[in-house]
Amino acid sequence: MTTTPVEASDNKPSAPAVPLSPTTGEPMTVIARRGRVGLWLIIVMSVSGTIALIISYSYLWSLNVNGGWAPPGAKLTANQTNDTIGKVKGSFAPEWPFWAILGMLILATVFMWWGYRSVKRGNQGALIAGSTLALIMTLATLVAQWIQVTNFPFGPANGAYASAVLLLCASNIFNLLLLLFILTGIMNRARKGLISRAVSYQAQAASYWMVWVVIAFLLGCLVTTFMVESPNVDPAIFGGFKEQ
Amino acid sequence: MSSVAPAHVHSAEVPQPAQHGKPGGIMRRLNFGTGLIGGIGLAIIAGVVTSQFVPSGYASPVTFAPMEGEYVYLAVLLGWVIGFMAGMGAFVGPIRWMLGRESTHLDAEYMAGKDLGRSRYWKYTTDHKVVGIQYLIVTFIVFGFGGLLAMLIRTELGATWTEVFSPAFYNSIIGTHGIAMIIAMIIAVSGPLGNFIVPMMIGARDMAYPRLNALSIWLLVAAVPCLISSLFLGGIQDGWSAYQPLASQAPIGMLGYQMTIIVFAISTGIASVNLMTTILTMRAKGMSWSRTPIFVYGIFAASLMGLYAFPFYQYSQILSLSDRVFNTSFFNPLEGGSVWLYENLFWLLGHPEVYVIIIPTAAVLMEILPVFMRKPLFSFNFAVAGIVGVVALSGLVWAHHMYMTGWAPAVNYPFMLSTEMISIPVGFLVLVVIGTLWRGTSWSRLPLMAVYAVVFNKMIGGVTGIYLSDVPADQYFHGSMFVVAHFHYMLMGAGFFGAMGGIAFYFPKMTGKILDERYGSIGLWTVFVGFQLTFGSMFVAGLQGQPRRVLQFDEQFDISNWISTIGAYTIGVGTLIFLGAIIFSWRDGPMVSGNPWASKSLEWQTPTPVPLENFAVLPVVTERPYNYGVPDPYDEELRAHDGDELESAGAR
Amino acid sequence: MTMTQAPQEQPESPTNRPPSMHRFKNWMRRPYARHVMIWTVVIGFLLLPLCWLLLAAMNQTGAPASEIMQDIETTVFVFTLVSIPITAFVFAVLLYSLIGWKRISSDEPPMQENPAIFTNRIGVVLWTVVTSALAMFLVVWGMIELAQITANSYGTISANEQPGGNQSVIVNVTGQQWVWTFAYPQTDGLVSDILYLPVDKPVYFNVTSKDVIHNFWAVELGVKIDANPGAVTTAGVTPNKLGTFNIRCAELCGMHHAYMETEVRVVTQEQFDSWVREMGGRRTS
Amino acid sequence: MKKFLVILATVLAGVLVVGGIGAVSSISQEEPPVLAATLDGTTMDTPNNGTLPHATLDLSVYPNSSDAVPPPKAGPYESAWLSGQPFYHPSTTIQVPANSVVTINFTQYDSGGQIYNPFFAHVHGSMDGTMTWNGKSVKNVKSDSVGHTFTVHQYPESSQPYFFLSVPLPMNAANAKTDKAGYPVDPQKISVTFVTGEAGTYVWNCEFPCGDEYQEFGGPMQTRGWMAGTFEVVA
Repeated sequence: MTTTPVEASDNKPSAPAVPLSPTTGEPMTVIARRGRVGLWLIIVMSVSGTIALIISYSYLWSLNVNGGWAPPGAKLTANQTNDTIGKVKGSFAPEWPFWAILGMLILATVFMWWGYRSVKRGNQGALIAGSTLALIMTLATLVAQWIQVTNFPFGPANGAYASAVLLLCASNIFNLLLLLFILTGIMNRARKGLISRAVSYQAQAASYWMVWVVIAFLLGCLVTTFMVESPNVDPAIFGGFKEQ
Repeated sequence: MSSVAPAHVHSAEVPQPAQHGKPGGIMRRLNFGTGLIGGIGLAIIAGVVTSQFVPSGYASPVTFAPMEGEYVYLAVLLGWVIGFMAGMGAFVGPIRWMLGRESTHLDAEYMAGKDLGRSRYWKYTTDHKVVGIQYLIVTFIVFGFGGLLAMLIRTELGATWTEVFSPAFYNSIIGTHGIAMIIAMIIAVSGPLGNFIVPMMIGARDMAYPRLNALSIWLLVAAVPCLISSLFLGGIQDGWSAYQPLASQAPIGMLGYQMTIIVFAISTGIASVNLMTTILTMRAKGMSWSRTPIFVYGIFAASLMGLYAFPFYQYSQILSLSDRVFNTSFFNPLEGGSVWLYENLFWLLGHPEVYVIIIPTAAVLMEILPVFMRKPLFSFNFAVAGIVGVVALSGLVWAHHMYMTGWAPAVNYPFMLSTEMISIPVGFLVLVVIGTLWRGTSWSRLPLMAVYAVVFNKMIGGVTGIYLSDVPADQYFHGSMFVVAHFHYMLMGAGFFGAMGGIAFYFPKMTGKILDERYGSIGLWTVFVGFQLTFGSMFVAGLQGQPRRVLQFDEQFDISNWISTIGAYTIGVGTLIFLGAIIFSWRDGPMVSGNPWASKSLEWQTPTPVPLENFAVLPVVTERPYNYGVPDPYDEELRAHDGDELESAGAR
Repeated sequence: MTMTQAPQEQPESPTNRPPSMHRFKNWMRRPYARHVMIWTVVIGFLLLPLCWLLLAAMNQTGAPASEIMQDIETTVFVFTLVSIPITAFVFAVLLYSLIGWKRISSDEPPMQENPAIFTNRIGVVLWTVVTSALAMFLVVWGMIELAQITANSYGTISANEQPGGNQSVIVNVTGQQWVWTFAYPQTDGLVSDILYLPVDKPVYFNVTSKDVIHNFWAVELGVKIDANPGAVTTAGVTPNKLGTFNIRCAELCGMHHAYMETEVRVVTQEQFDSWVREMGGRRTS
Repeated sequence: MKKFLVILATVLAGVLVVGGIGAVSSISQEEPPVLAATLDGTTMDTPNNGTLPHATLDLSVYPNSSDAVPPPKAGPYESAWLSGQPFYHPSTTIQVPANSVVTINFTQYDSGGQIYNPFFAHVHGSMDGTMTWNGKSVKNVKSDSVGHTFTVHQYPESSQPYFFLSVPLPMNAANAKTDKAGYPVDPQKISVTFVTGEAGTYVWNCEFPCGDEYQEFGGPMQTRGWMAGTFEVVA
């Protein structure tokens, strides 16, 4: 493969119509394209993880091994071979908090999108306002999520449903913490003018990422709303055989 | 920020943000030493604090297990990872970004290790060449660790008359050997060569995300001690697959495994994103997909598979961890958990991961072949088609590891179909190799010899693979030594030999020295002979019906196990010879020119040692790769189809 | 395989294009083509004994002792036979490129360049067709054999519709760290640590585990199924050979996994009945 | 020449490292000392093997170690997290003479409960299918009142005779009167008599869930020297 010494176009000393990256000297458009590709790939990775969670939830829901899906208070079909667990409280979690949390996150996403849209039209202040509002809203969502987790009518040791729901909430909390970090960064950079009409790809990336997080939350809401009672009413009994 | 003088980057005037302090800022003070201090310090603090909070002798209400050790070990592991990364300076970049402080060109140059000499290998360096070397060293370490355990395993199995180790310890060394070797083989090619070579191969100055590049390698470094430490705390007594619920019976060493996998999965995911973005967006001008070398395709495919597959593995371990620590019941059948859930999650990674290992190796071989045969790669499109086919099918075959679990007997039919379909794209790759060998005068150097070894092993591994892909035959072979022999032929026979070839091939570019031909070859062929002995006779043991992961067995298996052990020791010696050759050549081998193999591809056009940003001027690609060779003389004779002069010409 | 060096770069006029058979003859005139073909045949015949050696290794301890094991062995035999040609050809090319075509071992890069064969339509198509055909054959064969084995092992019959009574034996296999126990529900709760089976009579296994995953492997009978906690898996077999065979655990199950072995004793119906009577005093429950 | 030396040094270093680590880890985890059944000179008639010499062996099961009863030393690290777990005393590496009648006297100090598999609440493989529990001869104990079991099973060598022995050791009541070390003052005394065949090596373990982790089958249940060991029949 031969190489001809031609000055490649990505670093012509031309007048920077688009600003250049201070570190590598490439035009910000190139950096932005790179950033978009990377964002999509990271979203692919996150999708895989979320799917793993959803698979776990629905698989356990469909099997109801040893009748252990439902929290004890909700339904006592199983022959509880292991009574060492203190099963004091127990029932399925109410659905509405999931949707409420989803709604709050959607609101935050809308704020962020509004900021991004307006900075593309050159309205720097709107981006600062939007990202700040989104940040506050995300914080509120985190608090709400925490309240929900602490008020579940079951503990982690109360069967498969409890485990699956709690882990969904844990991944939500992780996502929200990540969002807090991202939005703080966006807010600061917007204030410093590092995100401007010319260079707005980071705001764009944050907005798209928030959309994906909303979708992840939505998946959680769907399974926790429409997959509650296990369809398997005659589950396998641990360690024993059916009567012939 | 226009007040600051603009920097000149590749003859471009670049306005700079304000420079805070010296270039690099706090990174000037951080290196591996501070990483160790931070890691160990935070680990100790976390451990002590946790042991204060947990009431001594506190046992889990569910399993009666004494939980203090678990909590302390978990805290220590977390403290180690976080503290180490903090000490390395992994959090400096993100925090700067969050505070909105742009780094300048000088910062970037410092981070890339400009004029830092040797010490840049011990820092959070963003230069892809440094990261490549670091990956190489880590690969050696992990591989050596796994190999050591392999020797112990074969010692136990060779001493058929006694138990050299206690059964529990034996189980823990097979598990640790398994996962250590899997990690080593996953990074063996994609790590060193993927990071060092790929950017040069596509004519880029660095990776797309240099900081993420450094993050991936140092996360890997942080993961290794977690794995090794587990061996001293009861170990991984469950095989590398750590099937639940057996894994939840293991001692606290299990936490080390789970933490290793969680961290390693993050590291691999980041590296995959980085490599894929680099390949997608930073190929040189004129390097269309048809002009992209096959190795780039291989790395891209491996990264893609790692990207979508590793999260499943990671989550399987996260669920196990929460089962262990928080008494959740994902895998505890008493409380509604399912063992099949773990198997599915695990093998959703488990099979793509095999191709994550094999595809880059095969791609390296296809890079090596044309150079040493002085011949174009035979049917480039078929090579690409093969890789694409493997990637497409890799996600659809996981359940062939679960034929005998009875989780859904009906799906054995479709999974048998998809699994045996994979032999077609793999066959493409074989065709490309033998087509390139066809009518070539081979320049017999070490890398090419590795190619022969790999193709031989891969044929055996592939053919035995079709027995296992077939449910009726698998009903006998599943869980027997036959399986062990098969995947060693695939992963080690292709992965390890391919890595040897690839490292020998790129050694001049990476170190400026040439790998000693004589002793390198001796090492390679010693390993090859030992390999055939070890795993050839392991096939026999499997056919006779020896289950895997046993330390005592009927004496009908004795002979084949003795042969295996002798072969394993041979492999060990051969590997050490190869390692010795590397050490010697690296320290004081002869210097060589930038392109000792007279290769035509882009990475060899750079000077050696490679300057900081590879290319002063970015190259423009005007040809397809592998334009070696001369017009085929036989074409003429075909046109004048006259048989007699063929004899004379045919002798060539 | 990569047959003729067809000049697809500059297509000729159809008039002077030789017929394909003639071109094949031309091609076979080339020494290396002949040699590779000959070597392929030779290596193929050298590999041929494997078909029987594999079975010999599998039959060391008295297999096959059932229809299922017979099917398995047939499959192994056929797969070996089918995969020999391709393997032999690849090995032949490897060997010939090491020995047959010229080999240079200078330290300097060789100046001599080789024919630039970028691709070869006929060879590629031929290879694809052959390998795909082989793969297809293997799939079809596997499907048929699998269906047959499923039928022979009564895999489709779930635990509660297995025929009890006299025409079959039902065995509830319990895997447990690290002992197998076999319960005979037809015999009023008789449980044993050794599996006794009457010859030539359908046997239905219901397999489960009391703790971790085990794998119930009756080696010479060709029965293998996981014993999963919290699930009952079914298998079956009709032993057709008297004798004592091995039962092993084929899934790592903890410290004494290696020692989780027992025997299956296939006896005549009379011996089986008398064994049941003799064990009658050893009732559980 | 220098090349060769470097290579040689590498190989030797590697071999030394592997050998050293192997040796250390092998020595550091040898089995507990052998506990052999002593022939007491008497003979005993057996139903189908005629008259054979008779040997006896004493084993105790303690719920936890104390000053009076030191914990077993097994492996380099086990005892760290197995303290407070039940174990067989004085050793788990058991040797009995071949072709003889062996009587093992168990003293069981531990409490107990429900066993998973009632099969192991029965005596298997003893001379007449019974054992002696506090003086009276029984075939089984209630499956909800088992303390431990002593279950010897096959070693994967087809050349040696099949051997299976399982003895349930009944539990002490939770409210049993205990001495100052915390052990019941009148523990359960079980003795079982069985006939050994030709020489062979076997393993034994407890089948009652008395460990920790999942199904209480981790910890001591999976550690030689505590609730599992080897059982050798020597000629």
